[in-house]
Amino acid sequence: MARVTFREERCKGCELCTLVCPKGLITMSEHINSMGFHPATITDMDKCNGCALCARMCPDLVIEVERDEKKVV
Amino acid sequence: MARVTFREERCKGCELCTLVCPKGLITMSEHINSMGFHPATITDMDKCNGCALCARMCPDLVIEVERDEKKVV
Amino acid sequence: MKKVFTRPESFNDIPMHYCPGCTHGIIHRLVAETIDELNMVDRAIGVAPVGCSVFIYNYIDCDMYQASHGRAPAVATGVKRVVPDGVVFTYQGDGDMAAIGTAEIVHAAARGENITVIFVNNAVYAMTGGQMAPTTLMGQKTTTTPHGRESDANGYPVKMAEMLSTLDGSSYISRVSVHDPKNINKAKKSIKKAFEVQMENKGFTMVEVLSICPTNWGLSPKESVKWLDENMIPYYPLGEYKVPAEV
Amino acid sequence: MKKVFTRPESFNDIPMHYCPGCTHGIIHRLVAETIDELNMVDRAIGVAPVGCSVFIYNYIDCDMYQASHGRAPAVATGVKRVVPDGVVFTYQGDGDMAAIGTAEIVHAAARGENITVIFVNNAVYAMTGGQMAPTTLMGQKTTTTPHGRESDANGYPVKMAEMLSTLDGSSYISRVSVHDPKNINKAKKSIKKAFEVQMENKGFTMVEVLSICPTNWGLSPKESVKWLDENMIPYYPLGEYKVPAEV
Amino acid sequence: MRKKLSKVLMKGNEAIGEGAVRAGCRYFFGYPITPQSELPHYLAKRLPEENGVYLQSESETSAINMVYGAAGAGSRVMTSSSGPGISLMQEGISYIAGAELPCVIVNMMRGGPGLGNIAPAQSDYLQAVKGGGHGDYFVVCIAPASVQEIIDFMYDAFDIADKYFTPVMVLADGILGQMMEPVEFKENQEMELPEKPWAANGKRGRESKNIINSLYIVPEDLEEHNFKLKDKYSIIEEKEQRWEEYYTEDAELVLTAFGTSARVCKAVVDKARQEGLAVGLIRPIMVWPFPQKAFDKVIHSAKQFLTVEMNTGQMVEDVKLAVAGRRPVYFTGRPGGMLPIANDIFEEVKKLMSGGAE
Amino acid sequence: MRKKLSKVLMKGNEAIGEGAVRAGCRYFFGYPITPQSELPHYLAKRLPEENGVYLQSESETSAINMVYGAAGAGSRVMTSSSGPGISLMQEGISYIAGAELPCVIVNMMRGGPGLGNIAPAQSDYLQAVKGGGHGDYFVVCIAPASVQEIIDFMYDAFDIADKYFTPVMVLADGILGQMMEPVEFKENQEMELPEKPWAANGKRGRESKNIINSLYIVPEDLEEHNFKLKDKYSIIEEKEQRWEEYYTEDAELVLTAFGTSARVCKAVVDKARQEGLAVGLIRPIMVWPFPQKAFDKVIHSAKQFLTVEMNTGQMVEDVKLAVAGRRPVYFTGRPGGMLPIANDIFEEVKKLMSGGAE
Amino acid sequence: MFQGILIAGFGGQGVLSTGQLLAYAGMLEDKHVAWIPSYGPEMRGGTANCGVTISDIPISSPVVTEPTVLIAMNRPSLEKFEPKIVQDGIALINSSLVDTEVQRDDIKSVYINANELAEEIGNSKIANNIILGALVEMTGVVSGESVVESLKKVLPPKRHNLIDINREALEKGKKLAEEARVKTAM
Amino acid sequence: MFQGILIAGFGGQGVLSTGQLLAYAGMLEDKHVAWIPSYGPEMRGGTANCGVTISDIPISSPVVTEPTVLIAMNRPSLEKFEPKIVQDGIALINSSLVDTEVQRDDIKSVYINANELAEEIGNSKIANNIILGALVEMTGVVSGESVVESLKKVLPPKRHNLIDINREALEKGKKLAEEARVKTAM
Ligand SMILES: Cc1ncc(C[n+]2csc(CCOP(=O)(O)OP(=O)(O)O)c2C)c(N)n1
Ligand SMILES: Cc1ncc(C[n+]2csc(CCOP(=O)(O)OP(=O)(O)O)c2C)c(N)n1
Ligand code: SF4
Ligand code: SF4
Ligand code: SF4
Ligand code: SF4
Repeated sequence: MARVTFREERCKGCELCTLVCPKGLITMSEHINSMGFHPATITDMDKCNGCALCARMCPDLVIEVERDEKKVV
Repeated sequence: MARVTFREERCKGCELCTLVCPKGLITMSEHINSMGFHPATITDMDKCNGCALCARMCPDLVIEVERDEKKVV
Repeated sequence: MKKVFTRPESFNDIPMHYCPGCTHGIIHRLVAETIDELNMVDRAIGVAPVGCSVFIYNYIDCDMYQASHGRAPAVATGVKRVVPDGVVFTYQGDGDMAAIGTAEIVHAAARGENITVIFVNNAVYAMTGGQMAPTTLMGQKTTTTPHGRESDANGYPVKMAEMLSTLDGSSYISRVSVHDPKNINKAKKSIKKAFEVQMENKGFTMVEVLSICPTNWGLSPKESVKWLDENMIPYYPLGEYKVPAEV
Repeated sequence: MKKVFTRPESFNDIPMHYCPGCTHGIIHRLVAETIDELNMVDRAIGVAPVGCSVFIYNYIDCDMYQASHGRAPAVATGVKRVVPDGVVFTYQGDGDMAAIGTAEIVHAAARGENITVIFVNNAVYAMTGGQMAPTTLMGQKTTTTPHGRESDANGYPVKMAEMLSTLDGSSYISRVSVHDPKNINKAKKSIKKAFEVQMENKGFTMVEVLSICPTNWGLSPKESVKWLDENMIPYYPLGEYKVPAEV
Repeated sequence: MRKKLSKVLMKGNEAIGEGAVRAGCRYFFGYPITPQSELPHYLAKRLPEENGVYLQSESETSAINMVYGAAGAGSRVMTSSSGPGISLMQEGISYIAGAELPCVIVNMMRGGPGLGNIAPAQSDYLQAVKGGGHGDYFVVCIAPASVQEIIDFMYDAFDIADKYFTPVMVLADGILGQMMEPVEFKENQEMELPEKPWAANGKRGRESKNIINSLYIVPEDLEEHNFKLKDKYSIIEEKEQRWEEYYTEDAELVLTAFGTSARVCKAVVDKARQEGLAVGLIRPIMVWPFPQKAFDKVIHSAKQFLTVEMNTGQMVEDVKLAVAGRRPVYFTGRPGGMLPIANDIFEEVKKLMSGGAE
Repeated sequence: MRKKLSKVLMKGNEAIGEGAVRAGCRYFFGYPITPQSELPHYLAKRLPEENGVYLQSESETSAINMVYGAAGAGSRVMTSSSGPGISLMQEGISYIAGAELPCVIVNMMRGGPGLGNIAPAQSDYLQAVKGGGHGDYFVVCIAPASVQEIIDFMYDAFDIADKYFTPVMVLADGILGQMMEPVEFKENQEMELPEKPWAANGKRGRESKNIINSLYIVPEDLEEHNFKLKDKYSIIEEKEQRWEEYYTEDAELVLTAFGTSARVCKAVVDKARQEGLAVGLIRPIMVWPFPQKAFDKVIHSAKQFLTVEMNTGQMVEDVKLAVAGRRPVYFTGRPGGMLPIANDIFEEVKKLMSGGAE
Repeated sequence: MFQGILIAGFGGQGVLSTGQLLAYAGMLEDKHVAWIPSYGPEMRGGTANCGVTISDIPISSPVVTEPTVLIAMNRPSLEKFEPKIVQDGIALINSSLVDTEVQRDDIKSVYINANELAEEIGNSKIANNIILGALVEMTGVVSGESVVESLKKVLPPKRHNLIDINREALEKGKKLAEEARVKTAM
Repeated sequence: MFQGILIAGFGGQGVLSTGQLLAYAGMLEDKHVAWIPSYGPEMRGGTANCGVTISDIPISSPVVTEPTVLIAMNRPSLEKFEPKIVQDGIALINSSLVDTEVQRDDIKSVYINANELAEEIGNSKIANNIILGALVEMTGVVSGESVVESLKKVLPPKRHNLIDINREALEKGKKLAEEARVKTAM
């Protein structure tokens, strides 16, 4: 079990995270944030395996990832 | 037959020419020139083969070398 | 649940001024992660360049200098000579380091100055509006090469990692990229190694990091990472160019 | 009888200001001989450095510039861009070119600027009183390395020929010496080749010439040529480092 | 050349570029810096159209030395930068002045000292007019105040450079570079550029070689050279003072300002005149040579002077020197990229005119 | 430390080195140039004896930036050069002033402009005191006139730098560097160097990090910083004026000169007094801040001023500003490495005193 | 006639080019015009603004420190510049990105949710021109035709296909201004 | 007592160190002294000169523009500086390298073929000190003992073996000056 959280107001809508999620879980929201960007969001949290590739790719530290202890490799 | 001429007033007495003359013909004069240096001179012009190594080595173009036409290689 | 990814401790929690997708942010983070892991935030002293990354002094939580354009290696030298047990690094762009700062970087390397240089190569002068950099690729269009870089007028791109490797004073030199997570991991390892070599007083260390500039490349961030992969890496091969004997 | 050695036509008949035995004089002469042989005194434009050889502008009978310290390659670039059919050369010492002028020489080479650089490496700053140069050998005593050059304080000598050869814009790069007639002949050939490559617009050319400085080495001229042979050549190997395809 | 347009909306930076090209400049060497980047962008496109050369140097130090080479070779040549970059050129400018070469240097001023910021300022006045480099020399220094003036003055800049064998600086605050105004171009005459027999561009049959040089190793020779330069500067000081007078005939309070500050001051004068206050403006167009004559001319009616600058007080020294203690000279300024505000200056003016100063 | 010597014959350049070491300076970064080379030679030997660092940089540009780093790290640090090299440092000096770092910069002046020559001159006065770099800033500027003064003033230079967070320049003509005079050293007290909690030398438990910086991207912030600097400069101008008066009490003609020119002028004053002429000398010891107070003090008796410099007229502007039109100010100078000759000046003095000027 | 117009927002919102368009239109009508930009160090996302002066007589000072009209494209711009507007001046607010209201009551304020309207019309990039349409309607500083004419000069030929949609945006703004009935007499 | 002494010659002739020796001797006698060198860009062979001021009272100007004594070690030096010597001043000429004569008759001139004499004594490097010996004898500006004392301070210990030969040179110069009977009263 894993959880990704997006700090929406920091997202600049660059879409790099969408590029690297191996499961294609991340999409851009319809709405805009206070900076005028469409922020990234995760569609199906259940499918997330907590690989954190999205977070590592995000230049703006928008994404935090948590994962079940046992799954840690 | 060859002739070396030293332009004495230009000689700085560095002795580099003496180092390279294959026949050891060049020595330094006793007297000093107007710049206060002991100028180089040739002891035995007859032995000179006009190789011009001294002239090529001299940093101050003190030496001119002439040689019999026929000896030109 | 356990956090598997979160902000490094030595990375201040403030928004960064970079354009959307700009990988300067990733590279900053890798430096901060290294500072955390080597437990050296108290000894680390950073020198910021003039360029888009000038404000790195606000983002990383160690003592910092803002250096004049290109002179970060000289500033770092001054610092390191006064604080020999400090872990001193510069962070410089390709205009800053490979153009105006050429003499300073060459001689910091020649002196074997015990500093670490993070050299961000994005193939343009970004902050000033996308002019040609020494690292701009042949044919690349910039605001000062409107028809693409041509060798007659502008010569050839400079390969800093290769050039600095010829100097006896340089100790660890590598080139990495941050255009995908795999390369980000490698970049991280290399940056860490560079700092470790510095901490063992083995001489000058530099990591060249290929980075994107969507704004001045006129591409989206997604297109940019692809462009980097397809165009920059062939000209700027990744890898370790110089490694000290026993590291 | 026929003159087998006399002053080159393009070499002015005035006494030179150099110290006894200083090989700057020989190198000047080789440049003048080349100008004569390539019949280009009317197209040749020289740029003098700041250093002992600053007065070369008085000695060689072509148009000349006196450049600010280290910037001769930039001055030469300005000239060459305005006078593309000129044969433009700089004459620079190791302080001038390998220290303060590092950025200028690297980027003239990177640009593939069609100029010829005669780089006189005498392992010291001579004109200012024998201070350490970037090219000073390890252990060599100078007025600013009273106990000999040490790597901790001063790093390692810079090998310019090797470094500039890594740049794509450089075309012909060699290192020669003038400490005996055999090497003088080779030096002459190399200088001539460099000019020829320039005249064919093949890019940046440089000949590094090892030279003696008896005054600041504290040796007689005779001892100096020996010292060069035994100490400099092992560290600075002679030879052609880069040659364009069909020359 | 491009076809003549009746009126074009143009950025100041681009106007410098176009003005230079029209004045016969075919060579530009420079290094990017805000707020002048549009100038290199413009010339990178424009110069090749005229078979000219745009070359981006590796630094400002290098740029000014390329200019030295290109000027020595006889071309009309220009470089451009802002504060930090201009500082890096000081050695080179000193060499150019010493070797008496003509060229044009643009300083699009920003906030300082140090990295400062990229906002418009007039912080480099003293550097420009007092000789920021070493040695006894001056640089002719033109300060335009509108985009149209930029176009017009570029001709003068190159002509004066050639006439007096001297570097000419175009000293503008960043606003001028960034702003757009409509400009008109003169009919494009064929330029007659002066012959330069002294240029070192290859002997090509010339009797004797040409040498471009600033080294005079014998003190007697350098002294002679210094005095020769000084004489030249005296002639320039006599002949090339230039200024604009704006309602000065009867002005009791004379504002002095250049560039954008002067534009703001004009608004102040307008306002003052509307309210019946005898306020005028001397706007130096040349800041070196400084328009001493303008001050001598107004001194009969002027009771006091107020200098307005975008800095903490630099030109005010020259105003004091020009006024030479005859009247009080006051100063007000906004440094750091801030702009003087017409209303604030007007308040200051009213205070001064009611005798309330200091 | 070396054992105390009662009197030592020392070159000025070496005295700068020894004076600096005694003032607690442990770091020197510099690039060779005539006529100051004996200073690096001396320190290359001397600093390692004190566990200090002598580092020869690849250029003056680099040297001043190393100074920036070392000063920011809290050390007492110095660099040194002459004309061309000082020009190359202007950007760096502006950064140091902007970041408010203390350091000492020596300019051993030679002939200019350009490469000029290596003979002694006072050709960089305006550059030194008017801000040769970009932006609104000043550099405190001390002008010694003897080798003993060099030793004494080095303490002051470093103290003032630390006290006001400012670069201090030692402005000397080449003669001072080259000449030898006997000097006495003060007893070697243990120096108490000031704490520098602002230094960026690693946090080491400090609550918050230190940043050395001159960038203020928001114009409002830079304006505030500029005004803060201006306030500091006003305090320095008020508190740190320094000069020597030589027979000025009743002087009708007041000579003004600094450094070696002042030494020559003293001989002129001696001669004039011997002949009964009321001639005196104001010798600015600080040339920035300029000793305005000295001029206000002598204005009651002074009928005219004569400024003597080894250039074509630079400090004379500051004399004019100080005199502010109250009396005529004349100038005489020898540029290019030539020395003013006491007899010549004396002739000038006699002419002026008999009303024969200009 | 004298207008000093300040257009302020994020970098990348196109405030600078909108100002240029306006200045160009003024020039076409043979008015005196000046355009002055101001922006931060960020290439994207920072603040940016420009001042446009349009006048019947020569412009003394081209610097707009006291705007007669403010276009605020985001919240920080409104906060920063609202106090500087002249009495009886105009504030045009992009309410898509500004969720606060004007505090002063001595100026006229119009709120336009330009981003949403632009997307409705079919191109998010024309938000500025909706507001520009309102400005033209309210001030009469230039005619709507001149703005369209300028578009033709400013846009490169290959993008002339965008002219129609821009015209639509200007019309939309004009209509909104009429509706708001805050036309200034001038 | 005031002497402004100018010592001039080629670089490499040791004129600078001779001047230093003299200044040092003055300092040992607690006089006020100053030494100022001047040289060209050449490391060897160019012109070089130095001025030495020795005085009982503090030295106003240390610059020797009008020497009381000139030592001319080569011909250009004599030509350049002869006109500057004060009236009744002294010119000491190294006639080994100067083949011209002094033109002025308002100064005292002494010719010493110092190079030859030095080689006679056995070391060509002591030529200067022969002339220095004459100067000391003629002016009394310092005592001969002080000069020898200075030598001990100036020479590094390992070269103290040279002191004797230098003393001999000074003596030689003194004798020559006596012979020339041109001792100035002072
Ligand atoms: C002396 C000087 N010259 C020029 C500039 C202007 N300038 C600021 S950043 C920059 C280049 C930045 O390019 P780069 O180093 O590649 O960094 P990037 O912005 O691409 O990250 C330049 C030329 C300056 N501030 N100072
Ligand atoms: C900007 C500047 N810095 C320093 C100097 C002083 N300077 C003159 S020549 C020189 C070094 C010369 O050494 P090198 O280039 O090796 O030539 P060499 O004299 O050995 O032939 C220096 C540092 C100068 N003239 N200008
Ligand atoms: S953690 Fe991995 S799987 Fe989950 S959203 Fe991020 S990239 Fe996708
Ligand atoms: S990578 Fe970061 S900034 Fe970019 S879209 Fe994803 S969350 Fe947003
Ligand atoms: S301009 Fe380029 S390098 Fe600079 S912040 Fe934007 S994307 Fe990054
Ligand atoms: S100092 Fe050295 S390099 Fe210079 S002229 Fe003398 S021997 Fe030659």
